Amino acid sequence: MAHRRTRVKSWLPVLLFIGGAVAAAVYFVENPGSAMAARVLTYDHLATLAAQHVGMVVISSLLAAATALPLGILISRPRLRLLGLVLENLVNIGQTIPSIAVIALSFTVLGLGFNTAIFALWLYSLLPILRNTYAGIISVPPGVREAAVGMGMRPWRILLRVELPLAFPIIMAGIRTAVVVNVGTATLATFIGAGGFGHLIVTGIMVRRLQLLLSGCILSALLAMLCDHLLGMVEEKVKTSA
Amino acid sequence: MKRVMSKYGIIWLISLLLLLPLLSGCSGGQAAQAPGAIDKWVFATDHEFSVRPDGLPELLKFYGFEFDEVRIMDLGVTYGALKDGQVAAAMGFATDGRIAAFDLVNLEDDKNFFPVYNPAPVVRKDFLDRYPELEELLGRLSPLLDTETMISLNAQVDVENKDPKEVARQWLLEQGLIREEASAPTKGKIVVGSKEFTEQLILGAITIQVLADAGFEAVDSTGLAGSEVVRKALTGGEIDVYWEYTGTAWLVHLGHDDPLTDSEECYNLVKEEDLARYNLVWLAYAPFDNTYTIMMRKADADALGIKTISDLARVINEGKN
Amino acid sequence: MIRLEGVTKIFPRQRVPAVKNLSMEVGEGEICVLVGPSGCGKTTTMKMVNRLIEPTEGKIYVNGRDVADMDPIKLRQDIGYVIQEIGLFPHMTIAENIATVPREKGWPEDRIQQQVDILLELVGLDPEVYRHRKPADLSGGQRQRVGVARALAADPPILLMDEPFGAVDPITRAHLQNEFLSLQKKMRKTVMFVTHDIDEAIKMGDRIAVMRAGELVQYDTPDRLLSAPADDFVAALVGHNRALKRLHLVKAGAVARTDVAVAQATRFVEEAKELLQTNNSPVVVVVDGLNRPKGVVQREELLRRNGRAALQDIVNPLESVADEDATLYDALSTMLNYGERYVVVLNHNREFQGIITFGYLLELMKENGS
Amino acid sequence: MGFWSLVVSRWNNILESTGEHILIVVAAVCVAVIVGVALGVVITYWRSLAGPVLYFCQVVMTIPSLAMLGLLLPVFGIGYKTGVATLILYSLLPIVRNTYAGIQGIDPAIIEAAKGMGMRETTILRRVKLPLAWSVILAGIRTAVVMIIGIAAIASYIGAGGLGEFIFRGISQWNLQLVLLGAVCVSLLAVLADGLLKRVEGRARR
Repeated sequence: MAHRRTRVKSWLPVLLFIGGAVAAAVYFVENPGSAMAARVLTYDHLATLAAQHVGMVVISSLLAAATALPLGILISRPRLRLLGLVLENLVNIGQTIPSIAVIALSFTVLGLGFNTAIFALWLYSLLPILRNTYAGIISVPPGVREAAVGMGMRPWRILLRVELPLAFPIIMAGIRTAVVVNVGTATLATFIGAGGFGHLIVTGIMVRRLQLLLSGCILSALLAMLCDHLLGMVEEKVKTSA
Repeated sequence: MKRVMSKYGIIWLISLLLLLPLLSGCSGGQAAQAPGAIDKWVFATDHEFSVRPDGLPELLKFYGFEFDEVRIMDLGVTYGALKDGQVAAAMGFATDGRIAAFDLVNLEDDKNFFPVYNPAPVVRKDFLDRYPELEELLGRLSPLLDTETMISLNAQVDVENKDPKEVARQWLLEQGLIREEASAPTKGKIVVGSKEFTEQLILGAITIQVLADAGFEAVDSTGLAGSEVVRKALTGGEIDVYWEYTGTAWLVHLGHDDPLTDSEECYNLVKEEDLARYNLVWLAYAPFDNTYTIMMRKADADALGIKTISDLARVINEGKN
Repeated sequence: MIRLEGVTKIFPRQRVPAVKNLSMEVGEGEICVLVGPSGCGKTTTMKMVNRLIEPTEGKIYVNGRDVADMDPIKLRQDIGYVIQEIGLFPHMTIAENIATVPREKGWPEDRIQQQVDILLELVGLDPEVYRHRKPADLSGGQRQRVGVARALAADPPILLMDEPFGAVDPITRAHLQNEFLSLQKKMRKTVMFVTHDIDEAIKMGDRIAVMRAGELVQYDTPDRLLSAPADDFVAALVGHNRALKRLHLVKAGAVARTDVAVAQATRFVEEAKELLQTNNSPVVVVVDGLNRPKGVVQREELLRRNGRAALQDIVNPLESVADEDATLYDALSTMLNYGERYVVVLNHNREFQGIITFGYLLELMKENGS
Repeated sequence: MGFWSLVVSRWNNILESTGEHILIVVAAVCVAVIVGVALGVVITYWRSLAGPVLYFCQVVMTIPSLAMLGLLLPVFGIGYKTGVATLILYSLLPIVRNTYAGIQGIDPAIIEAAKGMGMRETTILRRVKLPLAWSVILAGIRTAVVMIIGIAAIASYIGAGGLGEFIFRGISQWNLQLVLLGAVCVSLLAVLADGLLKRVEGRARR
């Protein structure tokens, strides 16, 4: 995946996103618009949904990074070049499977609930991280790697001090993509009983209550933008300090 | 290099196609626990039931009990969740084919909380005026659709995995309501809508095929999400006909707070008010009552001696004390 | 110091050996240049020394020890390795780049920092300015200097250099070559140097190994290579202008004439004219009190001038100059560049060392050519 | 019931849904190409707009698809309209970005030469800039198509039809085979579209 360009690097948008989310939450709780919406739009319930959504995203993303990074490093080793090629293709095909299908497949095999959602999100966010880790390490110029070997650096030192630092911006971009996609996919987790902001959206669509629908849409969109921006800042920081 | 890549791509796509169906064999169920051994009362509901005025919140208040946990999921998933033991009780629809197939029981609504939900085709008045033969055509269907029929039709789709359209066609042919070969459309265009669950899909498919057989150009717009969505589509002219339930119209669309428990009464009141207020015509209603139901596994219900929702409320409340 | 015995390398899935039964020895403190057309096996040969490539057959000894018995990591840490500038780590600062091998060897941090500064000074980069820069902020020539500094960081007795000056423009390359040669004078490293440029080979090498298709065609001193090529291939490689190339072999400082007219800037034209009578120098070199040339006055111009004028008033700026380490080839091209018949040779302190005239150059070539 | 017998028994259904799926994707891409290329061209002339426009497109990309469908639902109503509108929005970023990058990446000397020969700006755009940037723009379209084929599956939920219906039906009926059917069809469609557009792109590059 290509580098994504970051434009804004300040904390201002972060405050804006968080402030916007809080303001939206307060507005919708205070003006539910209908008795049906009022049943769902309480501070307690919104907090639960937020915790579920953020929980799903954070846990699955961490797990995905923890598995995809070593795997990506492994398949980038010259000895496993063939495996890397094969896995790269598998990943490319895997990414054409829609997120809802991954949720649905995990659900039909593993059953309902939070853990299934985590599994599906983990599986789906493995792909961009794996691909970018592999691509990032492969893209290290051969001359640089050869210089490191020629100077007598040990293989794991080359990995830590040369390959990973050089691949980091690309890896970071993969993580960023994965997390943003995760926030979106987590809205679908409500279909399999795992909660999250998708609950508000689906209920809103079901009973045609605009307040419900909008609250879910706005909160999940703001969460996605917040994640994107925060990771963009990390990416930028890494790029300038490395 | 590029050629190698694309070759690998094709090889892996093929193996993926072969592999996935194999994988599909390993979907396993949970180990069943001892009947009646329920330590946590988890209830499964869909999104709509969880907030409707005649839904879960009022039901709990009405019968005076609380579940330990309520899990909200996609409609239709509740049956499987209950069957697999992931929840102790679940909401569903009384005519769903899976109730019998999964060894579940409907708990009797002994205090008459749930309103009646008899379905009938609904059309706009101006549209009916244009095609008055619709009244006769669709009115013929309703009396044939009793509860047993509907459960069996539903089961064919949900349990036997048949296509709703095929199930509808088979039934219509058996009943002699349509001919084997449909004639080319000679009359106007009718857009048929439905909600997204199985029964609605079957009713939609039945309607489409009857209309097509009668020479209309029947357009399939079935499978829309939620009552209000379909209703808006009808009033807005995006669809021309769909099957709505009397109880849903009374409580949701007409905004009444008092559920009606008599089929005849409810139908007449709804028919009258909808025509006056929204210019919608209700054609003849079907005898089956697809009301909401609260279900448990048969084994659990038997072991705990639960037959009615009051029994359930008592058992749960006793467990808490 | 480095000895190859019957070394053969056949790469997997290839029938023709990349290196065929190669035996040679590089003496201590020598620069051995491997030269030949691309694909002749020169880089493969070099990489077998630090075991980046393992030989299929044969033995390689470094300091009398078979490298096959040594830990490749330890071996490489004791052999400096310079490749084209792309080999610098782009994410590390210059200091970190240079500190790579000392870090790997576990030197204490203060010693590493000290060493980094020493090396930056050595290659002519101001540590204060360049220490914290990234390779991307440097010019090609500066990057190459860092490459050399990095290879020297842990003071290895041996250097392997793979076309180290290949990616820079000809003028910078000549500078870097000269600088490296003067460094080498002090360091006396054992160097194996790979290039495809025969001029560079002749300039840099104490001994030159000409390779073709994996075989050693001739292994000789540059002088011998030019005067007695082993076969047509070597002759073609060194080219038909061998006489001109031999100018590479002589340092300007070694042959500069000192019996020329040198005068202090404060002297008068009259006195300079007298000097010119005692020798037939084409110019009078005007120096300051520290014997640093300030400029020259042409013989013709001097003769036209009034005797009472001071030399410092009529002096022309010094253009045609050469360093004492420059080769006669450089000296000749300087002359041609400025359209002069002489070049003034300076030593490292910018002091006057002598002068080389065109006529003298011709004489030297005649002598050497025989 | 096995997977393959399901495929056989639902064959007509599959074809119909695939047709719907292709239709909404093609409709969305057609609109997105017109709007996106125009937008991309415009921001090469008004450079100050480039930053905000590209940022806006990038923000749109981060919005979860279900949320986007929900946000547009009140505007366009149920059915394919909301679906197509959503897909258009998501395909804008790759197309706008690549149009912009494609035109910006043209060697200034070529534009200079065109100007020097007395071509009008509109002619330069039509005869020089767009043809030269075309392969890059196509790459953007390819990215967009592959992406929205997946998103279209979610649009089935608000009645846009398409292969996503198998997936949602599969969830509803707890039926792995149906989900698989939907997933495999969507994936296959995306892979095929990718291959097809790659070929077109390769031809454009020549």
